[in-house]
Amino acid sequence: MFDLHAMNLAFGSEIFLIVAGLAGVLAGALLGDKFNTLSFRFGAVSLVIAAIWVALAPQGAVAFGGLLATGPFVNFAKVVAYLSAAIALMMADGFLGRHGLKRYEYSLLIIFASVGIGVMLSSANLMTLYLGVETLSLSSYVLASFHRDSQRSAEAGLKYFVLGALASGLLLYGMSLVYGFAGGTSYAEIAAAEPGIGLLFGMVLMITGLAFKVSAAPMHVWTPDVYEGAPSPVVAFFATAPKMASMVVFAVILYVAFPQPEAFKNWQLIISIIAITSMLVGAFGALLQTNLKRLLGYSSIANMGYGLVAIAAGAEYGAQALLIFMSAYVVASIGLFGGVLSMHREGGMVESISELSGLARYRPAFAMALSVLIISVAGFPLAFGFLGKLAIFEAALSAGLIPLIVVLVLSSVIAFGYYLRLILVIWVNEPAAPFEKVDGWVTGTVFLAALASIALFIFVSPFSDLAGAAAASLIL
Amino acid sequence: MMDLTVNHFMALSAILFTIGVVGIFVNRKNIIVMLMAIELILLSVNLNLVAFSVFSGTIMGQIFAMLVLTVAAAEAAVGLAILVVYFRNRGDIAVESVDLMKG
Amino acid sequence: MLSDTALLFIVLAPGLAALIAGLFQRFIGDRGAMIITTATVGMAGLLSMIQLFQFTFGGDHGASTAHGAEHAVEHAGAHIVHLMTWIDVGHFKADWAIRVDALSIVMMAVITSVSALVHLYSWGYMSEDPHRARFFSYLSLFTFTMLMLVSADNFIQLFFGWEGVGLVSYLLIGFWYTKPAPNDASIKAFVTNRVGDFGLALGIMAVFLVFGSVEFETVLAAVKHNDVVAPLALAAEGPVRDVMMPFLWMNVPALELIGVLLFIGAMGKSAQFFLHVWLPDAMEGPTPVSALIHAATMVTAGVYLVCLVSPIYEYAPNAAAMIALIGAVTAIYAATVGMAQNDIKRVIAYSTCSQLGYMFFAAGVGAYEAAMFHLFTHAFFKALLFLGAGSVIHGSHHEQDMRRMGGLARLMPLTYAAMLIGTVAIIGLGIPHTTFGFSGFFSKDAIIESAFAAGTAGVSFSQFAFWVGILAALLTSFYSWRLIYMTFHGSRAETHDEAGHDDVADGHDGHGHDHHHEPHESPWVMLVPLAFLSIGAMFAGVTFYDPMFHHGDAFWGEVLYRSADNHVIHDIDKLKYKPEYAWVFWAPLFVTIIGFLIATFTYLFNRGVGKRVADSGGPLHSMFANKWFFDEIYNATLIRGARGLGDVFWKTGDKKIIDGLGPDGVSSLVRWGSRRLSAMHTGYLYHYAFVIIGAALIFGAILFWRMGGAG
Amino acid sequence: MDFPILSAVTFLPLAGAVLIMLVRSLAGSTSEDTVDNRVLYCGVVFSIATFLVSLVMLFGFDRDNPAYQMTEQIDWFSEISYKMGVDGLSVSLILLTTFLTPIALIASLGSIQHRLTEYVVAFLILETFMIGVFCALDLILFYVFFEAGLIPMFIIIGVWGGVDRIYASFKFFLYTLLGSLFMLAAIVYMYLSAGSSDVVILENFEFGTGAQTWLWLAFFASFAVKLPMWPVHTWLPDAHVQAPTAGSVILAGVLLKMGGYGLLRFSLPMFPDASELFQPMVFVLSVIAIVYASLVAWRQTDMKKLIAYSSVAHMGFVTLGIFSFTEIGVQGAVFQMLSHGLISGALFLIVGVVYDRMHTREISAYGGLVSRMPIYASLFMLFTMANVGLPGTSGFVGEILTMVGAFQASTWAAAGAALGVIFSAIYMLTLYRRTVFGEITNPDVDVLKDVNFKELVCLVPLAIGTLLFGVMPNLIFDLTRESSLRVLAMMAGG
Repeated sequence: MFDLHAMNLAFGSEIFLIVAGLAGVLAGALLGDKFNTLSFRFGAVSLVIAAIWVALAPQGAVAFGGLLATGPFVNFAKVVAYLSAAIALMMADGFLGRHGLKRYEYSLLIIFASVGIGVMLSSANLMTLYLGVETLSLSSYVLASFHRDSQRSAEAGLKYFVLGALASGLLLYGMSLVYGFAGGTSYAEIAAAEPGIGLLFGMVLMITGLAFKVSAAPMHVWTPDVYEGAPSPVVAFFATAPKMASMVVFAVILYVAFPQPEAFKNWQLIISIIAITSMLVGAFGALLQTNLKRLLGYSSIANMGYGLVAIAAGAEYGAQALLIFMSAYVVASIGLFGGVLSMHREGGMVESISELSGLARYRPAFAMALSVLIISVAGFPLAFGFLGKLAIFEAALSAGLIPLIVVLVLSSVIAFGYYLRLILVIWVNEPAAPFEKVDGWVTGTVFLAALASIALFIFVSPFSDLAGAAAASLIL
Repeated sequence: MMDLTVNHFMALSAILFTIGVVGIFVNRKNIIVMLMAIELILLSVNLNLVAFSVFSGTIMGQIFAMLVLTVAAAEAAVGLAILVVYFRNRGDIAVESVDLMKG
Repeated sequence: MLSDTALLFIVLAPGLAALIAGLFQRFIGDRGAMIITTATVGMAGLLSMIQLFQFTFGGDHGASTAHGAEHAVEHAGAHIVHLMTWIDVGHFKADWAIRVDALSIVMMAVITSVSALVHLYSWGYMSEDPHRARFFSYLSLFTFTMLMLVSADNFIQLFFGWEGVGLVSYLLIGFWYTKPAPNDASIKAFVTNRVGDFGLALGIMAVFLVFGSVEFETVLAAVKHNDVVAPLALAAEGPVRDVMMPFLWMNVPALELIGVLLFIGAMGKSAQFFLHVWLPDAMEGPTPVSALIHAATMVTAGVYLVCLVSPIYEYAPNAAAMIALIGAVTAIYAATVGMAQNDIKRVIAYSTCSQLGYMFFAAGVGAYEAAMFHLFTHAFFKALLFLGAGSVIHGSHHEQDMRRMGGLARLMPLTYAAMLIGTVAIIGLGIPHTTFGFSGFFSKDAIIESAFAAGTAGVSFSQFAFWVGILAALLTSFYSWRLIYMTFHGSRAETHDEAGHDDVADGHDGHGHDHHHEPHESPWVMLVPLAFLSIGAMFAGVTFYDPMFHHGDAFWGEVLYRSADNHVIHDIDKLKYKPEYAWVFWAPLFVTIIGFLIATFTYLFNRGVGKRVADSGGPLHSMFANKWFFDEIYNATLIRGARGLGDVFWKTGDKKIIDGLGPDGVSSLVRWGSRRLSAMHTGYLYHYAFVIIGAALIFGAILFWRMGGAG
Repeated sequence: MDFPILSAVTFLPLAGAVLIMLVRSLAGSTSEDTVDNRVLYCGVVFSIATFLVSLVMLFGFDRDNPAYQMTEQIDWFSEISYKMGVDGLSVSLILLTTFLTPIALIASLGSIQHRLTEYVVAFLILETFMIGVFCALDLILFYVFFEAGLIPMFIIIGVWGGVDRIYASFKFFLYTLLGSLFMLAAIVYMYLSAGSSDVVILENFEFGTGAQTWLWLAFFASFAVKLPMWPVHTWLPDAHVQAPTAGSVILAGVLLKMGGYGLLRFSLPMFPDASELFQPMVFVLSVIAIVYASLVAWRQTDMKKLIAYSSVAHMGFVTLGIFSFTEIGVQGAVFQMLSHGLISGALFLIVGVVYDRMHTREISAYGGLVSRMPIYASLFMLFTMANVGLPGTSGFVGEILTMVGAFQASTWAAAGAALGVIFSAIYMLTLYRRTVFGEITNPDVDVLKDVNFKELVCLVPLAIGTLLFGVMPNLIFDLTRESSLRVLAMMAGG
């Protein structure tokens, strides 16, 4: 009855992370502050091990009586999410140290958030989905206000919490309706149900809730504020692992639980609207921002819009595109937040775009790396992001979503307005006072991400094959 | 006396849900009220779940409701903790003062 | 015929000389440049003169009189030296080549001989100019391009020469580049010519479209034989004279279209009515240039072109009529304006314009021989007049206003003699039915007679042309003598004291040394060319009347083509001895004498009359003096219109509309949107919550609507 | 597999750029404001080496073979591959690129006074992308090169440009990007329909008429902006005015040609029906461009802006020729592109010569240059006349052939274009007259020195090219004949 092997395949990495997290709690209780420094390595190593754990058995399995079910598709996302969480964790080290926030709880929160990511990715049932989402969210709320002495951080946490709870409420209310009208909570049962108005209404509420989690407009409202207010390493985490996971979960729910033509027709419309809104809000919102983090917040909204285009294209066309696009986004994003974390000057961190002035003059290589990342996140050729956007184009065209393409093009051009402004500030403007060197993890991440963006652009073939295989498993 | 059907429960739940939701954005005074509104939303969900469970004869809804209760407790704890942090920083928990970041 | 090497030398050597003089002037110096160019062009002149005489009298030309006209057809095929392929795309083939036939032989002789004399003349005229090397380089370059024009074997090379001479003309008019007037004039000349080239280029395109070729041999042979041609597009296949072609909104016979378009080109180059405005202004250039380019050679290129494609005009009666009309109008128009000018060069310029009008209406009525003959003789006497005027100008320190001259005959006797010869040549002094007469007499009377003969045959506008020719002859005589009297006669004192003699402003060449105000005779290098040209002005007519005109069939062969219906030249002979037409032959002489008498009366005996007429400001005089207000009208309409349009396009079109609605407008719209959106992110939780709930409600509403309400 | 000559030509400049960057960073970053011309010399050496390699490529090219030659193919991902190959059309444009880049770099000597390393690197990278555009035989690859070139150009305008460089560079970039993103959508659609983005396969793939219409429009959106055609031309004057001299040379000389190249390579062969359908529209736009831009050029007071507008007019001839669908027109259009590359490049250099001395582009600040700079005046005259289309210069051949081609399709178009020829004389001669001729009124002009050796090195090759191709245009026609015929055959064959 209790198939250990299957359980290992489906949930092994999460169990490992839970154990690691609890061990961390224990270690923290025993070692106290002495654990603070070690905890970051500990957390990162645990996350990497979890990623390897997943990668070793990507085919996945069904466990807990169908409550959990994994496959290549979600496992792909898991690997990317765990790895990016690990990197985000390591990048936090120096920042938190400088701000006197270097506490082991941070690592543990990241680990538990990752557990949440794992659970929601593995879920095949509304209950497990809810549990995963809430695990991630509750950890995130705390992370957002982790800088306890900062008014902005506290406000970010508060906003995130209140709105997140509201969104959770919507999600949950939607789930309850779906349960009521489908007669079950497992995806299979929902997929088998007759898609009446009640079920669909539940579905719409769920979409609203999940859209909040991926910060798609108009449920994006928290994003700019939280990006601006929360500590930068936390935002680096927010922008990567949870985004990747939430988008994939979003896709899985819609593809697996609501495949009925009637449902598909409706959620495609809703998702398209959300995608269009996101693309436009992201593009317009960022244009006049002066705070780099806030700008990146809007940029992520736009990018989630692009990702939603892939989702709207349906499983057949969109799944692979979603994986490629989100991977490219995660790689570029983590690098860019590395850039944000490098904006250290005597007296503390700075966040204004103008502070980047003339970066190319005194740190040309670093400027080059950042430019590559900007180009990538903008979806411009020569970097991985372009292939992501290409995949989206492909998916949307295959599905015949012409209006989305048009908006995508327009939004890309507007978005380029602010990406170009970044490049302009970096390359053209006269230098401001130089930044101080920050720790190697941050700088290394920036270079590595830039290198990966280019390398994955040139040698994309194995990666896209992998994503293709992962996506194929979903279609079955 | 008329029979209670699932629709009645749904209606009640919807009303509770609406009150909760409206409580969040109509209330401009106190963040604590917002937390209560959130609890109200979760309650309405629980009512839904249990009602569906009873009327459809499946057990899942009740299990789900138990989980939601648990999570709601955790959520309340986290929420209050954040509120405390916020209060320590700002010395005030008026909703209208939460506008440090905007634009 | 000359050997190919000699031909190559004639055409290419001036180009080479120009190149050397232009590029290496620092190494060879002014004098070196002058020697090289003059020697080369002189050589070429000698060679082409030999060629002309051999061709005319040596009996070695294809259709020599000995063989009779019937053999002309076989021998009409021109001698062509292919140099290399120029353009070869699809059917569009154009070679660099030297093509020699009767036409080009005449043209080459005129060009090189006048050019050689002008080169020589310039030694004296430009002796104090600091940029002599450049000047001589330009002169030779001009010779080269003009020779390329007349020796082309296809329309494209012709176009090369056509625009090439335009370029050098532009450069030479603007030779004194520091002064505004020459600069304006040079641009005006180039642009007006471009307007003509607009027609020429379209004409060439039409030729290519219809014939599938731009080579003269192919095109003209097809017209002569009425071959069936298959146009590349637009028009249907058929015998070429019947091919109809759509052009813009019209559907016209292809040959008419081609004829008109080519003639527009000729109008530009030859300063015909409407496109004549540049020629008088071109007098801002140095006088030798005016003699060479704006009298003897370049401006006659239009006549050359019309004669060259004579087969086309033979079968395009309307186009030919247009030529006759425009030519006649130009002849009278320019003569009227010439009467009222005070600048010595402008008088001669308008005279040129008028004479070109003669040539055109001759060609228009079908007397191509007359046109070419007049072209030939005109080259000599008009160059003579210009160079004589140049001598006067040079002698009187760059004074050009005739009102400030007078009495120069005593001071410059040789120049005076030369000018007199030129004058009697241009007014066409000679006794009909005899061989006594100056050059102009033979050629101009030939034209007038042709027009009359054509009139009897009912050719359109030929009657008109005839009467215009007579009237213009009267005016020609008048203004020519007026020039002589104002310049050389009378006393100097009466005018010279008002000497606003702005030698300083004109002092480009520092011609301001000790013999300050005293006019003087020119040096011998300037007088020798005058002498040579005087010989031409006296004897070119009588020598070549028979071969070129009277028995022109043999000379020209099939080069100047006449259709079966065109008997103009023969008709002249028929009319010649009929007493009832005797007046036709005497009329030119008669009016010439009248003109002479009026001029003598008003400008020699009563020197004040002319001035009084001018000062009285009668409407007619003011119209003539102001060139019929052409410049003003063009300025007010075309130039101001185009300029205004440019401003509108730029400031309204580009900046306001395109940028305003396009990039700038969109970008400010986007910024506005961006600001609005930012403003919507108030930071307040309840607003955010409201947005989320609102979105959820809207999505729900969409769902209900899609599901058909409550269903 | 043969030696990958095309990749060599394409990536040699990039290799040079990387090398320069490495050496500079290893040598330790000296103060960026010291002008170290050695970097520039390095750049020149690399670009000349590229030119030599491209000559090798030319000699290996079989001009009688209409097919793509020297192809290289490496799988990239899915059905998309790194596929390079050239025909006569691309070879001629590659040579133009490799010829102009060293000249542009040499011209920068002394006029670029700061951040030389980055400058050279940007130029070399740009060269790689430009060559790549002409080599790519895969649509996606083409797009990558096509777009990637924007970034270095953006930097070049943005860093080394004039006062309003920011506005100009943004306008340039975003305008072009908007057009090309629509093209990207079209490319993806084609890829999905044909299952491949290989140009050869797509050339033989027949799209339905309706699809062709949309695809054609999407491609046209991109190429029309790039060319640029009226009314999407307004970015060009701004970009040109603000760009440094060398940037203008490359922009006018090569980047604009990508539009014409794209039309010939993709629009005509792949969407023959749509091309036919839109011919009247293109004709109208071309003629408007010619007349409109010429008139606007006349009214300019800024030398570079005038030449920029003249570029718009001259590119109108290119579209006119291409859409005449005749051999003469197409060959003429290709020739016009090459010729305009030389002439406009030279004209921008000519402006640069005096700009370096006087630091103003206002026409009214000049006048009387000929008195102090006679050699300069002669060269300026030559290029002025070439721009006016005087026979004997390359400008004439392109103009007359495109007009002859257009005449066969529409006499209106040819007449309109011929009208533009008149205007070109007006604005160019006015420019020349106001700058070069006349009295010296500005005391600064009075002390000017004539062109120096460096400037001669830049200008003389262009002058020679202009005259050589004017007298012997067949050198180019022989190269492009088979490709042009092939394009037309595909047009006709559907």
